[in-house]
Amino acid sequence: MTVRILFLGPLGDLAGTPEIEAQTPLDWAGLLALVSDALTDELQSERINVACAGKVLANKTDLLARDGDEVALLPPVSGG
Amino acid sequence: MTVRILFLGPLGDLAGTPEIEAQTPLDWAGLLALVSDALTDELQSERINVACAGKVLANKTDLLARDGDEVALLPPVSGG
Amino acid sequence: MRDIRLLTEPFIPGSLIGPFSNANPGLGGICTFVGEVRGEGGVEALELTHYEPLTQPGMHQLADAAFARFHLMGLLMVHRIGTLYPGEPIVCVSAAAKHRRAAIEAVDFCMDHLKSAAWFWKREKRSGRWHWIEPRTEDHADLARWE
Amino acid sequence: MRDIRLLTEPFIPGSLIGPFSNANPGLGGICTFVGEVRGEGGVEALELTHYEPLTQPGMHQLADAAFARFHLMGLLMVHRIGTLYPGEPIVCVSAAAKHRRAAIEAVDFCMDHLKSAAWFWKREKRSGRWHWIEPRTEDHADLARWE
Repeated sequence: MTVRILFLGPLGDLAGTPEIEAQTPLDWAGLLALVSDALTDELQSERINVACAGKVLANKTDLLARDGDEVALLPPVSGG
Repeated sequence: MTVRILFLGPLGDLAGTPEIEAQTPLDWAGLLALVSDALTDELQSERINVACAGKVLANKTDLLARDGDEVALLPPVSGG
Repeated sequence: MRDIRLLTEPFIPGSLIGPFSNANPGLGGICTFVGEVRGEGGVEALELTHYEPLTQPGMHQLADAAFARFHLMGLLMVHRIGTLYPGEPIVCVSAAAKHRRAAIEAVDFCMDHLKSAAWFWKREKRSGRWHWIEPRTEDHADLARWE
Repeated sequence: MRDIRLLTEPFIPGSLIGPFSNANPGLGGICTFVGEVRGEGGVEALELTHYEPLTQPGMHQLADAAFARFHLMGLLMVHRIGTLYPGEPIVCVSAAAKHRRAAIEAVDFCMDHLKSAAWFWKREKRSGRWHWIEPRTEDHADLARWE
């Protein structure tokens, strides 16, 4: 079974794709293993938030995505 | 020759009239002599500003109105 | 672009804001405040008087101060005088700027000054009798923030 | 009265503000901020993306925070997504209250949060190429004022 991993905003450019699929269960180490070294460094920086199943994680290293979850990687925002 | 003395806002109620005329030259003591004791007390309070010939006086006791000047007695404002 | 007016008749703020916005091409943000007569407490009418030789010059000095203090492109200040009824606009201030905080702060600044440092006097009619409205302590505190 | 919307098409702020104002009878003041796309620096277009599962819930939480913090009668928050062109409105926030400073401060508060604490990402096209826009240092400083 799978989860979708979304790269929002400028992370999509870094990843070269707006989204990928991954096998469940998926934890933070598993997610980092799926991406390039450059993107791993970026994702580990404090600037990046992670949402799973519609909730922003207080601590992204607690990620544990299950079947059908959507994981969103959220770079610094800029609205208005 | 004369000056007009205007009682703005609530001062008109205290004076019982929106304006009076007075002989020139008119200084601050001369103006106070023209009004009731209650109004004299009010005019001397810091709350009241005085304009002469379209300029607000930095120190109202410096008033010296000449022919054709308009003297405006200005109570605390409340706009917007 | 500066537009300062005293109006003796009711006005529709939207009819001023559209042209004001268009008169400031390239703006990044526009902030507008509209104050209306509240009918609560049995208010039947409000009367705004002013002292003409000082009112408009004072509003222009206020606009000068706002332009000196904030990075503005345009400023609109419209104030009613005469008799007003609940629901009618009394005042409309709008500021256009490249950046949002200049526009918002300029409106805040102008409103605080129009409220307690411009040459207007206000009384309200309740149960058929007129009562003068004194500036509130908060209004003076709001004004003092800019000193 | 609360009205929160994400719009995918251009909008006319005045067409939202009139009904919003009418929906808050008895208001003393209404403050409105409209942000527009600036064309300076050769900007040809702006693209706003968001993360749908978080965006609207986040805007409702922001509205909750504004209602808890300020004495408001009504709050309107409208944000564009999609591709925008210079001169088009991106965001419109309007707050209605009994007293002016609550309305003005609520708009200031909501704008600071929409700018750097809501789930939007912005990029602009110059000379045919897209560039992501990072939040500015001032935006973070503005936001920190409310903590």
